Amino acid sequence: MNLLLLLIVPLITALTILLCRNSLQVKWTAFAGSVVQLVLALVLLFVYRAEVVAGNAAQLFFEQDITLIESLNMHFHIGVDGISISMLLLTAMVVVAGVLFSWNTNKMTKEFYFLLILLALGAYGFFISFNLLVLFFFLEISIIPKYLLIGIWGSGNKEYSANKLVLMLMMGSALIMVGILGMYYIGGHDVDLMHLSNISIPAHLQKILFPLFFIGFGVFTAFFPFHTWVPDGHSSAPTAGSMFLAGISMKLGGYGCLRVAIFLLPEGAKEYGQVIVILSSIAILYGAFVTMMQKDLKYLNAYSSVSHVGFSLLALGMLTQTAITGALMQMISHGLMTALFFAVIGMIYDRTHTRMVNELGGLMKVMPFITTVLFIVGLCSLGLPGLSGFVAEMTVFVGSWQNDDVFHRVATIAAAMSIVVTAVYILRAVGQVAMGPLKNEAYAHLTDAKWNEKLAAIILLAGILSIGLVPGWLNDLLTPGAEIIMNRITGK
Amino acid sequence: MNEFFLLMKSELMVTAIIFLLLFIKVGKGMQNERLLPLIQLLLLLNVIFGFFFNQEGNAFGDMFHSTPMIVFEKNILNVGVYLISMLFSDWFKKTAHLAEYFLLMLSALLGMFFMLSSANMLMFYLALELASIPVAAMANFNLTQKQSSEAAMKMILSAAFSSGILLFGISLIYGVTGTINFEELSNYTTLSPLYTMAFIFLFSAFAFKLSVVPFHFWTADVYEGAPIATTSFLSVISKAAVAFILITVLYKVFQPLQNIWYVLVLLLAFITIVIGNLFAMRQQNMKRFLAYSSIAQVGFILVGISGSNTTGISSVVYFLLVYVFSNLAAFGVVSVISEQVNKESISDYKGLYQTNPLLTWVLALSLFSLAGVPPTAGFFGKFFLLTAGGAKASYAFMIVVVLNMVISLYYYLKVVRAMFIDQNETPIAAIQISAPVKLALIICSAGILLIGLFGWIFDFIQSLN
Amino acid sequence: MMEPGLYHILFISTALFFIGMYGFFTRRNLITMLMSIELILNSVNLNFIAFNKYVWAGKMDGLFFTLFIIAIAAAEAAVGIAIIINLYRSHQSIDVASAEELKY
Amino acid sequence: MPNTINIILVLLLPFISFLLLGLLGKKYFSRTAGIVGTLLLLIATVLAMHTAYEYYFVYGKIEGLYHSFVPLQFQWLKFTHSVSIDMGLIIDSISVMMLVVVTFISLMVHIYSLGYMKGDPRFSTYYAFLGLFTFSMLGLVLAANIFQMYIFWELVGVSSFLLIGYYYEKPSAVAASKKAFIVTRFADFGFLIGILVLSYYGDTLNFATLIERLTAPESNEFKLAVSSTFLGMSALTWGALLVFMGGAGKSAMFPLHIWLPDAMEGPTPVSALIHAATMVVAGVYLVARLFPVFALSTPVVLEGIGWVGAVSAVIAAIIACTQTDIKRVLAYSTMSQIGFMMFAMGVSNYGGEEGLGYTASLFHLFTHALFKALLFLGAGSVIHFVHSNEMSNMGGLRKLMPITHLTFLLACLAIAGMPPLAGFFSKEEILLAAYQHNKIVFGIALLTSGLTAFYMFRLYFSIFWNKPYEGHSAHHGEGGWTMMLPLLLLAAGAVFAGFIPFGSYVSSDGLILPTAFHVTFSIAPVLIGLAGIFIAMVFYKKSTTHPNKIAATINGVYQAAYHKFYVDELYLFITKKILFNLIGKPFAWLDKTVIDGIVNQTATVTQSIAEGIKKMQSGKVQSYAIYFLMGVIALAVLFIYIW
Repeated sequence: MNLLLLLIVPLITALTILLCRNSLQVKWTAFAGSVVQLVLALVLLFVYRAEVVAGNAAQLFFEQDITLIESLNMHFHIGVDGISISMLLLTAMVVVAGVLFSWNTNKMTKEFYFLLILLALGAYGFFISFNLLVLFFFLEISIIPKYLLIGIWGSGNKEYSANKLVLMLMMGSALIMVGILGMYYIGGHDVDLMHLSNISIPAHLQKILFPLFFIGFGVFTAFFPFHTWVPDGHSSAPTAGSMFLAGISMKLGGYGCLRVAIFLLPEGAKEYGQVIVILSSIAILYGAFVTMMQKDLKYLNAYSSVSHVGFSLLALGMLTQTAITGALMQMISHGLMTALFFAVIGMIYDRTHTRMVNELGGLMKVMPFITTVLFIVGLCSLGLPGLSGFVAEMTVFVGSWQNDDVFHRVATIAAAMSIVVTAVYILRAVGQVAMGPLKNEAYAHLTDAKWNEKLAAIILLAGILSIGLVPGWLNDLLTPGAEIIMNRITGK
Repeated sequence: MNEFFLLMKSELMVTAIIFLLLFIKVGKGMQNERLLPLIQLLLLLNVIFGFFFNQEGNAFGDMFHSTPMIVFEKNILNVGVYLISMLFSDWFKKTAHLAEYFLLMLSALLGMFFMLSSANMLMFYLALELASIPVAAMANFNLTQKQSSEAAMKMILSAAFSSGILLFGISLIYGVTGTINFEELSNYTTLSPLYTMAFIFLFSAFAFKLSVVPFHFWTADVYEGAPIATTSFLSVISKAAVAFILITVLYKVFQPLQNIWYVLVLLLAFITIVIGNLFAMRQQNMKRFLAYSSIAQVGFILVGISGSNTTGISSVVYFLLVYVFSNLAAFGVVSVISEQVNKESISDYKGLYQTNPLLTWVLALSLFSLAGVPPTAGFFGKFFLLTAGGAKASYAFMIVVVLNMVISLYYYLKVVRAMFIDQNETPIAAIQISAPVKLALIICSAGILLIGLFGWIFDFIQSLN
Repeated sequence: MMEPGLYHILFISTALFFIGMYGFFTRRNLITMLMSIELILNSVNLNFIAFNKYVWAGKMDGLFFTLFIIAIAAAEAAVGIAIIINLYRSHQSIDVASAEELKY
Repeated sequence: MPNTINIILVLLLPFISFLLLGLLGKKYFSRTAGIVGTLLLLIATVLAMHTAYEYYFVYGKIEGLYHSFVPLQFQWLKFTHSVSIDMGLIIDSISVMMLVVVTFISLMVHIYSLGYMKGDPRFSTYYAFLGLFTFSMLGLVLAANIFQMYIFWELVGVSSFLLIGYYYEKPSAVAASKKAFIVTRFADFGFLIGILVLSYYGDTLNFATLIERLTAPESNEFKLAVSSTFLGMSALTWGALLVFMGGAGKSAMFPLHIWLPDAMEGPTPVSALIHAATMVVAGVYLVARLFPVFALSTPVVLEGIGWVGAVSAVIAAIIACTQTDIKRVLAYSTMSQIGFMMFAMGVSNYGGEEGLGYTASLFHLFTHALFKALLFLGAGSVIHFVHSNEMSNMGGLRKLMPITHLTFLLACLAIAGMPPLAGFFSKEEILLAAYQHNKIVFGIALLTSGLTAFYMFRLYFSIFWNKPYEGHSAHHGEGGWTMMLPLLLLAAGAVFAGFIPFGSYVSSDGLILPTAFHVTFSIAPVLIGLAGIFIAMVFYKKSTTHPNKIAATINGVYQAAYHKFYVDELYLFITKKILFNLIGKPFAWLDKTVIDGIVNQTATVTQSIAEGIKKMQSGKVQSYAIYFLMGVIALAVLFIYIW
């Protein structure tokens, strides 16, 4: 299967959108494009499975290597392994859902969907590219659309949030850029990931480069204490924007942390592993407690994202294979879950025009579907078995427990403690919003979800459940990649 | 004989056009409406011709020499001038002395060509003056505006001052080495304090022309006061020319002093980027804003130069190629707006997207390109500069430089935000864009978008040296 | 009476250079500033001549350079004065302090 | 060999009913949901009975030893090469016994609810939730893998959350459901860590292997687990302790019991199902499941379990004497009875005669399920009749609802341990075990059983005797046969279950445990019980002022007991004051001001620097030239002299 399709489809979609006449055409084009992309991703998954079953033990599948710049030895090197496929699936699902959820956008529709698709394009490119320059290129492509999405279609203190978000992300990518330049000269004028993963980088350089990469990508994935863009950005963004931010762009960071920082610089990872563990277990508890104090649903979900993403970073810091698998699972699960959560918040906001927990109540009566989804998402985020959150978190815990020293154990326990706090804030929020007597008689005649919202919610729920009920497939998908990374860490 | 002509073809072309214009001028003259298209046509021919019959070699007793790279650089300048002639048609149409203006501009261009080809201090000095004095006159071209003449005054005085410094340096060099020929100078390897001092005098003159901090102060004032056509000519064409020749001077002539000038360049690059950004942050006038931002850009060029390898050369050339398109596009939009509704302040741009989507997109693109955000070519330009610089510079330095990219993004976004996000009940009315301007803007945007994606362009430049 | 040597001349030229600088920094009148620049250029001329005569007698580059400098200086002065005249038209003064509205 | 299909069906039928009613209920089963659910569960019950019969009488016992079978096991999630979650079904004496209990009680509740919940707007949803709960409970019982058990453990928690919060428009119900979920969640956190510890050292998650490895003193896993210590306790001890924490949470053991009384906000049948018969004994079941580990490897923890049980038993009994909400009384009595089971476990040993406590505990679990469910359903009828939970609104109901009265009386006698009812046998065995093992616990137990008799009859008399009933008289009798039938069936159970020779089916080591019956020993408890009943009769048969007098005389104790010894207040203090005000608020502040502040400061600082240096651009061309010269000189100096 030709991976370029994954880039061409969004590109064509975006350009077609620019040619569309009215907003309806735009919406359908975007929808069609994203669905095609989702289908592609699924096809990719099955082709990959077929290959694996056929006994193809290659590290990368469907590789392509197009020379961009001879003299600087820059290659457009793309390929996929299980990890990137899972990420692509996540992205495709979130994109479809996002397109559907923003169906009733009527302000500058064309630009809106154009930017959405552009953002998606960046993500797709990022996940399949195995050359640092290309990777970085796609990473940065997806930044400016975020700025405009928040700035133009956002709400609340949007200019501030947009500025903060884009500047912090740019700060991160600046560090990454320096790291790439360093790699360029260390790797003998070649920044191909596979090439770099085969050379041995001197330890003292790894100690310099690792923080650059890890913090750089960490900023994208709300690595404590570089997380402050998350609450503001998410809360100001339009629904689809928040979904993309939480569901896709935070994953870019996590993926980068693993694929670039840890994979290429294992020595550095060992050096700073403990720091990461400390910071992220702080982030988990701290995020949970801060979440507990939030009144605004979007802020609540944003902070809980900080806490949840903390799990995957913690797992990355643990440097055991199970933990790494768990980290990836957590990323995917969190992506689906948070995207859906933001979607639900968006739906509620569209109807009640408030996101304040204490102004909502008893919505179960008027919008059963939405509140049910809200329930499921809430349960997923507090890690209920049968939903993706549980699988991911448990894998993380078991994986973290594998290294048997008190330090890591304590960190794990601290992290695990958050499942209680999570239960507290989720139940408070959900209970307040859905249960109890109807808060405001004006809500009495509100409508339940429309077809597009239902469809989108179902797509995401399908993802959540398919991971939660039969986690095996995801596990098989992620394990080989994690194993390769692990081998590089253990130096096998 | 033939190859002698071909060797100097660019210069001869420009000279020919100059004479043509002179004849037209001294003849019965011509209406701007008819003259301008003619000029644009001639310049277009000039651009096209520039790409054929390239010849390399020396002339005038090694005072003049030409290589493929130099020819390419000249072509970049040609393109730039052609774009200028298109972009500012509105203003050209209105101005009283169109022919003179182009006479001045083209003679400045001629000076730059000779400067690029010069292989001798004397030649270089003459070319430099030829390239700078007419610009001072061009800066004064809004004859009735106070600001314009103030700008011109500042320009000519500081230029003269800097050439005084330059000459003093050259004289000392002559005193130390007894030669003013680049070739011989590059073989002179014995370092002496006097020689170093001479070099620094010389270098600071370059820094002045490149508007490197702390020799940059004239820039902003002149840019703001001068007509936009002049400003863009200054900030794009002459800057590019000086950068090109600076590379030759540093890499070839002062090869022996490399250890010194490396540190010098790095130091100035650092100061320039930081100060340039800090000044650009609070600008409200678009022209002034672009002036300072271009100062910061120069800092990045210096980073590329500090690489002191072939990548350094080609990355700078590549960046300037991109820079021509990006910056000219920006100035083009600014001039269109200030010509039509005569507003130049960022706050006037609020809600521009509602009324003028095309202009807004072009301006946004160019700003992103200047900020170095993908997928624009500026991203690659910056990236290559840093790649070149990274060959020797330390991580700390690189981090500082790259973080400054973030600051620069901040103020570029200020404009973007004003145009796209900010609400404004009375935005600038929809503007009628004349055909040549539109064409030029489209060319620029295409350049911004495509140059980056065509990797072979960089390879081509690389292959030139 | 002794023949003045290279260093005397260099001393003079350097002095001239800095006098020119000083003039440029302190004078309020644009014309005077232009003249002080001429001083600078002339100091350079002196340098060239001196070097040519005392150090590199064989190489005439210095001499030629001087000639060209004189020529260019004239051109520069011409443009400069033109601009100053224009400035006078608009500002009704050739005081440098009168043209300071472009700042910050 | 066990019939796998049957067992799978037993597990899945309730789940099917959940899916069916949950997804399509609103549309298609709004009326018939109850019937559908009940029928499905009926099948499940029959199958469960059949399985039990086959296990106990056909294949289970091989030369006198009850084996445990794992008819089905498949890998669900692989953590490492050795540690993985293998979903499986375990069939052994206790799981089969639990199968019967759960399905039977659940069936009773299903039937009862047909009448009790008639006309409820969310009828189908209610049955869907019941189905979900039954499924989770059965899954918990059948779990062959400790992590699988944890999974269903959580599911049980959430379905109980849903059922308690069934009346979601009542704020008190919402609060109660949240409280229940969060408190048990906190316990589960311990459970989880315990699992991590045990699974790490046992290097497996399957019960069989885990127990085998962690009880064999010569196995490497055991050595490692014992040798590696943390805070002075061996990893194994920690593991066992934390696992028990989970059990204590679900079984509402002191001090994690606070959720149980509030949980009575749910519909009464739900309380009967979840908070009397099934879910709350999950903790006991967990201990029983891992009993070899507790008994052989960590006797310390087992000792602790015993004490926790005893304390809970007596405290709950004391509190129960003071409550006036009949369901709360029952809730506390449940807690107290589970305390009995727990300390029975605690005073037991592994194998042979020493294992009496184990058998007794599970026996009591069995009987208690029957009569406690009966009590709750009876109370349900009463509430259904009176429309109130308060004793003060009741009295003199014996004429109005005879069947309820009769069955309720039987249940009270049973729980009070009066011969020859079920409670008598099981409790007597427990006391015997306690007597043999630990005299203090025995004393406590004796006292508690006295108290039990007292408060149960306090309840009984004040409902059915005391003052004549002055509510509007019987408008709809005792509800239809659907509500009577379960009462009668359960009553039958409460009467006859005691005669089952339990020891010959369930014992710690799988061998038959002959349960002798000592008349001499059981005199004391019976007498104490009678005493309790008598006191209750004196106080509450007629409405007298004695109780208030007594209460006044021992006011302090009474108040303390009435306010449940202020445990709730303590928790409230911890959560509200400490978690929210001392941790949450400061963190939120920290995030807004410090961390976010730093980010914003960087921006403002740069801005101010920019403002600061703008004076350099003075507009004076001469000053520019001066800067120029300065620059040149500075560079010259730098590079000539310093560099």
